[in-house]
Amino acid sequence: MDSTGIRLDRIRGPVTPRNHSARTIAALSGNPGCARRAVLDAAGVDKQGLAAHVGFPAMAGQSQFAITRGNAFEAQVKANGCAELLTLLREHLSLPIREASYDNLDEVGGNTSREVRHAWTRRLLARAAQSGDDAGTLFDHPLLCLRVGGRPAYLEPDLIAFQLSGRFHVTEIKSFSVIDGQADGDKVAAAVIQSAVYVLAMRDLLAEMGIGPESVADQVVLVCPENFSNRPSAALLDVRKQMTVLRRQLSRLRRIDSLVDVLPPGLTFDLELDRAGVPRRLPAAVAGAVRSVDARYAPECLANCEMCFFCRDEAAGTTSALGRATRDDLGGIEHVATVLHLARGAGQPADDQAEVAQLLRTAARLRAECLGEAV
Amino acid sequence: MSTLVSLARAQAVDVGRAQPVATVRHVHLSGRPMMFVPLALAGEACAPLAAMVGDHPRAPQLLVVTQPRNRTQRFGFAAELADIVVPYIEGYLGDVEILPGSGRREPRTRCADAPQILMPNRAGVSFARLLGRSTRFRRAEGDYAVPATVPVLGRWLTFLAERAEYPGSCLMLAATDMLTMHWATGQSPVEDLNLAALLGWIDPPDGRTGPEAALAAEDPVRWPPAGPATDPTFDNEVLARLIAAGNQAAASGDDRAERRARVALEQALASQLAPTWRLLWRAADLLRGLPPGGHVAARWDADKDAVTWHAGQLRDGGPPQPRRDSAVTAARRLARLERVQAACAAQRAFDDPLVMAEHRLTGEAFAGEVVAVEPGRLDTSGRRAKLRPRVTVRTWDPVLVDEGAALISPARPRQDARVVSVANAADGQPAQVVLELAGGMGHGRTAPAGTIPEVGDFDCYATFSDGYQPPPAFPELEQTPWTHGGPPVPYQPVPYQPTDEEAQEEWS
Amino acid sequence: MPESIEQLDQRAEELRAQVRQALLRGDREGARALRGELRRAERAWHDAIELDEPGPRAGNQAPRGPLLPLREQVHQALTLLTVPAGPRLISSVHEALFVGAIPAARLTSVRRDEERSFRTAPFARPYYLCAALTADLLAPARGLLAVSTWPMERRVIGPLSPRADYLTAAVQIAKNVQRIPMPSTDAMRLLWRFAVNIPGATVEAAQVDPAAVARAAQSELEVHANADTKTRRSAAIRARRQLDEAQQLFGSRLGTVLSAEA
Amino acid sequence: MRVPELMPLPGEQAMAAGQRAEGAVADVLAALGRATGRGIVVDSPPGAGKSALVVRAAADLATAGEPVMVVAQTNEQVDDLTDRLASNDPVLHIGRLSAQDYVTSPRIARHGQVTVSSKLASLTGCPVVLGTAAKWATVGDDVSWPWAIVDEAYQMRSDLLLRIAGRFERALFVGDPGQLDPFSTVETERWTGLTWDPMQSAVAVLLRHNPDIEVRTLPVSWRLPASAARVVAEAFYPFSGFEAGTGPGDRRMEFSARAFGSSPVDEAVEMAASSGWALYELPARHTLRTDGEAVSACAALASRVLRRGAATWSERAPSGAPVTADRIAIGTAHRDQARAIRSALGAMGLEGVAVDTANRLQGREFDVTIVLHPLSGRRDATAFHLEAGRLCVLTSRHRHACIVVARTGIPELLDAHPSTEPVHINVPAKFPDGWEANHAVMAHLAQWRVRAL
Repeated sequence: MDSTGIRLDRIRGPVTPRNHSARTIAALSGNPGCARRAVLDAAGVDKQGLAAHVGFPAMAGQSQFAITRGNAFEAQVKANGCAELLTLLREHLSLPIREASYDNLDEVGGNTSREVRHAWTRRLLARAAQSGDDAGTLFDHPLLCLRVGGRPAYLEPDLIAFQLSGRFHVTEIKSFSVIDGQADGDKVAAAVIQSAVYVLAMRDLLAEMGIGPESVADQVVLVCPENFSNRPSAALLDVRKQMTVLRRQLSRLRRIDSLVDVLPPGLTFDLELDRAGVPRRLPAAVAGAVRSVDARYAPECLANCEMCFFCRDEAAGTTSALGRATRDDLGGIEHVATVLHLARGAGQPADDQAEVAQLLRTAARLRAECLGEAV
Repeated sequence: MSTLVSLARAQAVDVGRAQPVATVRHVHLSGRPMMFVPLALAGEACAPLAAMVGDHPRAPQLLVVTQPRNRTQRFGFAAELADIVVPYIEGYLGDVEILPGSGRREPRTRCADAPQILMPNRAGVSFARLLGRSTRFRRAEGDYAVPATVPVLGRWLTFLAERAEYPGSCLMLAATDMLTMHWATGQSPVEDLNLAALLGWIDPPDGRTGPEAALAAEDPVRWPPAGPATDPTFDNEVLARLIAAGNQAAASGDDRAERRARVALEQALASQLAPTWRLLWRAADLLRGLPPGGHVAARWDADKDAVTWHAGQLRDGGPPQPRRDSAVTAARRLARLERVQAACAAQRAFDDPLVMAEHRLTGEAFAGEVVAVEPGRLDTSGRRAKLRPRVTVRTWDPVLVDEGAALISPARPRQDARVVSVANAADGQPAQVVLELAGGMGHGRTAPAGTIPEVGDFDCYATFSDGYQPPPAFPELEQTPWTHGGPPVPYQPVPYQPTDEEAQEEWS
Repeated sequence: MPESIEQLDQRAEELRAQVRQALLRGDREGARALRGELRRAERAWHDAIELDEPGPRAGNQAPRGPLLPLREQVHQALTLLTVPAGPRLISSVHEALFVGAIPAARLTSVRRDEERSFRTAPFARPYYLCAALTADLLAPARGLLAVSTWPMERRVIGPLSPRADYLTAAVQIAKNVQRIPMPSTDAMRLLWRFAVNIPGATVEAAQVDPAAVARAAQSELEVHANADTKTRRSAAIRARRQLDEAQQLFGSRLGTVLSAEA
Repeated sequence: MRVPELMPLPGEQAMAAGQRAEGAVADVLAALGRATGRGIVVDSPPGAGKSALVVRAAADLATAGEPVMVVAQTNEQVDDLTDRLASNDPVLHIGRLSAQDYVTSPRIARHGQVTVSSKLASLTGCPVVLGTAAKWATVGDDVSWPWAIVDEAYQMRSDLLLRIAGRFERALFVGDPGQLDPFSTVETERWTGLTWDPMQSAVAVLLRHNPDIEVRTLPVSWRLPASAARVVAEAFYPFSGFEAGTGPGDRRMEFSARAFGSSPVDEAVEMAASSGWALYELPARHTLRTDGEAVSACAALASRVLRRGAATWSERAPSGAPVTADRIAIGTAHRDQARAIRSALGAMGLEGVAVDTANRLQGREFDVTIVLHPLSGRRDATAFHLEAGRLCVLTSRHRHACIVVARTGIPELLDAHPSTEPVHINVPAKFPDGWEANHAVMAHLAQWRVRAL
């Protein structure tokens, strides 16, 4: 293992690393400017546990109703050899009638280990790609693998459809509704970027066997319930844009060493778990370690990162904590205190702040004037 | 957002309490608003779980769905809701006011006052929109018939949610929007979406600072989310068991157990709704504390017109609102939205110096002391002399208007002020602007007092106005051109076609 | 002295809050412990209620049980379908075309029970509810039930088999619905649910004609039949050659070995 | 990509390209003659002879006896076309449909053959009538024209097309797909996914309802120099692409006055003169939009170009022409930035330099442009600042040189940009993506960097 790898292991401590999933890879594009998150993810640190230990647990989980609904919808669409899915692919994406074969890659003869499933997936997909016709159409839960920051990340698309205009099409089944042709833009975005991860992984897998990228479509099939029913509907979505972004972020992750090199030597987020898995290390010490890696907090983190409450607390008193737009309005000045200092017109502003100071003074004067306060 | 509001946020952080960003109330508040706090089942498009609704703070009505995935119960909920909301709305359609005709316009009647439904947040408003969408096409006869009131509720909810898209309309409002329009907190807009946290900043309980109150408000156990989404730990630890218990009781046929289960569920859901219910009324009270802005009544009149029109549609048996806008409807609506938005923004600035200050800061307006006035100045360039008084204003505001620009003073909206000359601020001296006034001064040789400013007045001039623009002409629906897909197929009511899943929703 | 119902109720309430707080703290251990306490409190509350409200319960009739033992019902459904099927399909077929619904949940354990009884006394029963086997590895196919008396060709599942069997099932259901003079809404709904997923099976979304469904299913079936039977036949031969009796019924677990060389 | 790999000798390229361009135009006119289908869309990259095409098409149709209505977006553009059309054919009767308050500009007044009126009725008999889309929308649709030519169709909003489309049977839509999309002050997702979403461009709505309409591209930019064509084509026209009408040697820019000593400003203008590009880079800093240093840098660069007596040699001016103030533009993202730069120029006593936002510089052409980079001094990028069309307009107005003024750190800013925009079903993905295009342009500019002191 290279020196960076060793560094990252040290940072994580003697616990098995959290492997990336499609969701975490997708999250790389959520706040790529955040060094803290980059390091934590690269080292495979359990952010949930870390956040809880330093006293800022992330919001707890998902509602079981949502989970049930999600599983039930997927099961329904895939029931009886994907009967409903086939109907969709035939009607909307003109899949030939004869293309109806179905392979379940959930397990291999009762074996569900990731390595075995991945090997089996490779075998079937390769055969399909090379021998083309009647070598498989629907591949249920194939297990793909993408190397992220040197570690394998196992990825499990809901389904991959082949022979859809002669190419593999990644198919995502989501249980949020499409109502009169519209769905929640953020949920679709999440689905699309996840699918983009699968497309990348698919292309890598086939490339190893000398099969070109064109054999995997850069359009993915999104299957969602229609309106208020459970009737599935399908839509084709273009993932080219998301793939460019992901490629760039993945390549930056490969350059993680530049981030790691500037970290204090001996830095570690090890919680020193005892046999029972209870953290023994002083939270204060851990928090200190976390603080030594710069974060780039924005309120959007609250929806996207397990560390958000810690970082928000740390960001108290900065303009970043008030949101990107506010910080922008305040001329990018970092601290609220500075803003108010300049607004009061106290002292000479540094010349790189002269303009902002001017603006803020006027703003303060106007507010005081309108609120009948003394300037 | 503007720098002025952002500064207010910074000040709020400093003081530990929200800061005003308005000096008057920019929304109409009904004397008898109806509060509507809905909860929905996680993971579903629009599965009502419960709601607290009513027009009196001490008399909330609790609606509960014991089997949120059961479609019949879903429409049962809609029916119960309709029995509360529809009468409330129709209560306003009775007494009307007569508007005298003006010019070509006929005299007409419209409802003297209009209903107002207040919801905790925007998510609540879109829930109302979805509930409207899921009910307005249902029919009272045939298979899967629903009570006749259900489609009526659906059409009203759809109407109200659509109106909520128009800036300045107050028929259906989200409390968080109302509050952030008047106060800036020391947290981010994202966090302002939490009604409890937002009110924590604006009006913290005694002995608490805004940030403390806001932080406390983020504990979903003490401050249940304002909905429609519930807190996952509530779903998993409380709701799931209670629903399951209900099922068992029902299956066992044990009436008492069934009753017990229902009561338990109602209690649990009420505990999730009650705090928000109280917050909603508190939000309304806080806003009542502010005097209404000058144009608020005029905008409310527009709302009354809209209600009257929609009531007419229902009375005349018009079709329910279509699923999506047609090409022509969409273009018309966009034009209306753009006009209303511009007018509303101008009105708010004209009504409220603190809002105007945002424009003064960006140079779209300026204000200052009138230092010289020529009330009798005549413009003799034309054939006959015209009264064109000039005023000189000194201001410390950034002046970015060019010579010849046409300005409006909120004090005299019917009067044009043309910029004659601008002397920018320099070495400690304020800027000086000379303006030439036209209109709104009668026909005398000199301007009567009060029709123009006097020396020493504090006067304001803006580059924008809320002047009326005529609506653009669009083709008729059936004239939709080939570039836009041609005329749409006219609406025919089709008997409701439920899918197998809709008819009997069964999840394992 | 025992706590009053109110006290017990209140304690349960507090414990629920504490469980949630623990979860929000990220303290799963604590939550688990508290949950235990909560369950005890709830039980105590429940018992207290029972004591409080003695006497026979109003409107409490014995939940109506199935007329046949479970395996018989499953056998009925499968025999009608003539192809391997999953719990959901089996139970909805039984509900639609026989008397009484089979809770799909109860079917999950059937195969294990049958296998146990077979291993203790092989072929003691006229038939067993057994597994369908995957054509490639001859392993038990996930979630499918079959009948031991069926020919092996019918019990092995190749890539095209799920579709082929779906169509066969459609034909069978259609024929049975045709025989019934006044088919129940359940029956029609079941048929309709098949029809919408078979090209040309639905005249218009409104109603379904059993004959039409059978015809449509049959014609798509012909598209897949050859390829499917070919796979199944060869797999069946392998199965008979390679597997012992028990394995032939309940599948082999050699998946690991086979896939290792994959 | 139609970008020649081998750089031909001066002049050669122009000839070769000339033939290709002429061929493309001829095809379009032929297609109009055949009048297959309901119309045709012509994509025109920056300076590819869009107006020339419009003028020729209008003249052709008119002479073929087909009355034609010409639609442009601004009075400026309408007058421009009217003037060209009149000069092109002195006998053609031309109607200039105008608003009541329109003041006839001198360049129109000088053509006797042009009738100006706000009433369509008083223009009957004119085989060609030109007007703004807004004006056309107000005339009654009792008269229907066999042909319409819609200019700057990519900047026209779908709802405006809806209002005029009833007036014509067939149409030629001409525009530059790389420039800014039309926008609305209203933020709503109400119409997303609808094929007739009123917020999209006229061309978008047209093509979504008439997929059979053929789309052609003008292959040659006569404005952009060889130094700019490829980078602009690759960054903003990834699919169609285009080539420069002139070869590397065909244009040059020189200064009569030599610099006193050497300053970064001189270095920048000289580099721009010789290479066609310069990135004038200010030290990294988060600033207000009206970044004082950036503003004065823009002004200083403009004044230096003028004061040093820049002159250009090109196919248009073989014997050289001075770069006068009106041949220089300074482009910004925001109005307040333009205003600040104007006053900075005023303070230096410089008149006549066009200083404006990207929106207002669309469709215009200069010798030298100075660009205040939309992302300069920002901490976070927004969709507005990333919009590909904005940067495309700013970097494709020049015939000779483009100088970009920016704070250090834009590539880092782009890398740190969260890509979390919502995605919508039934909405075609927009290409090129602004984030990507910005990366591409910065990568190109990196080699022409001049650090300010």
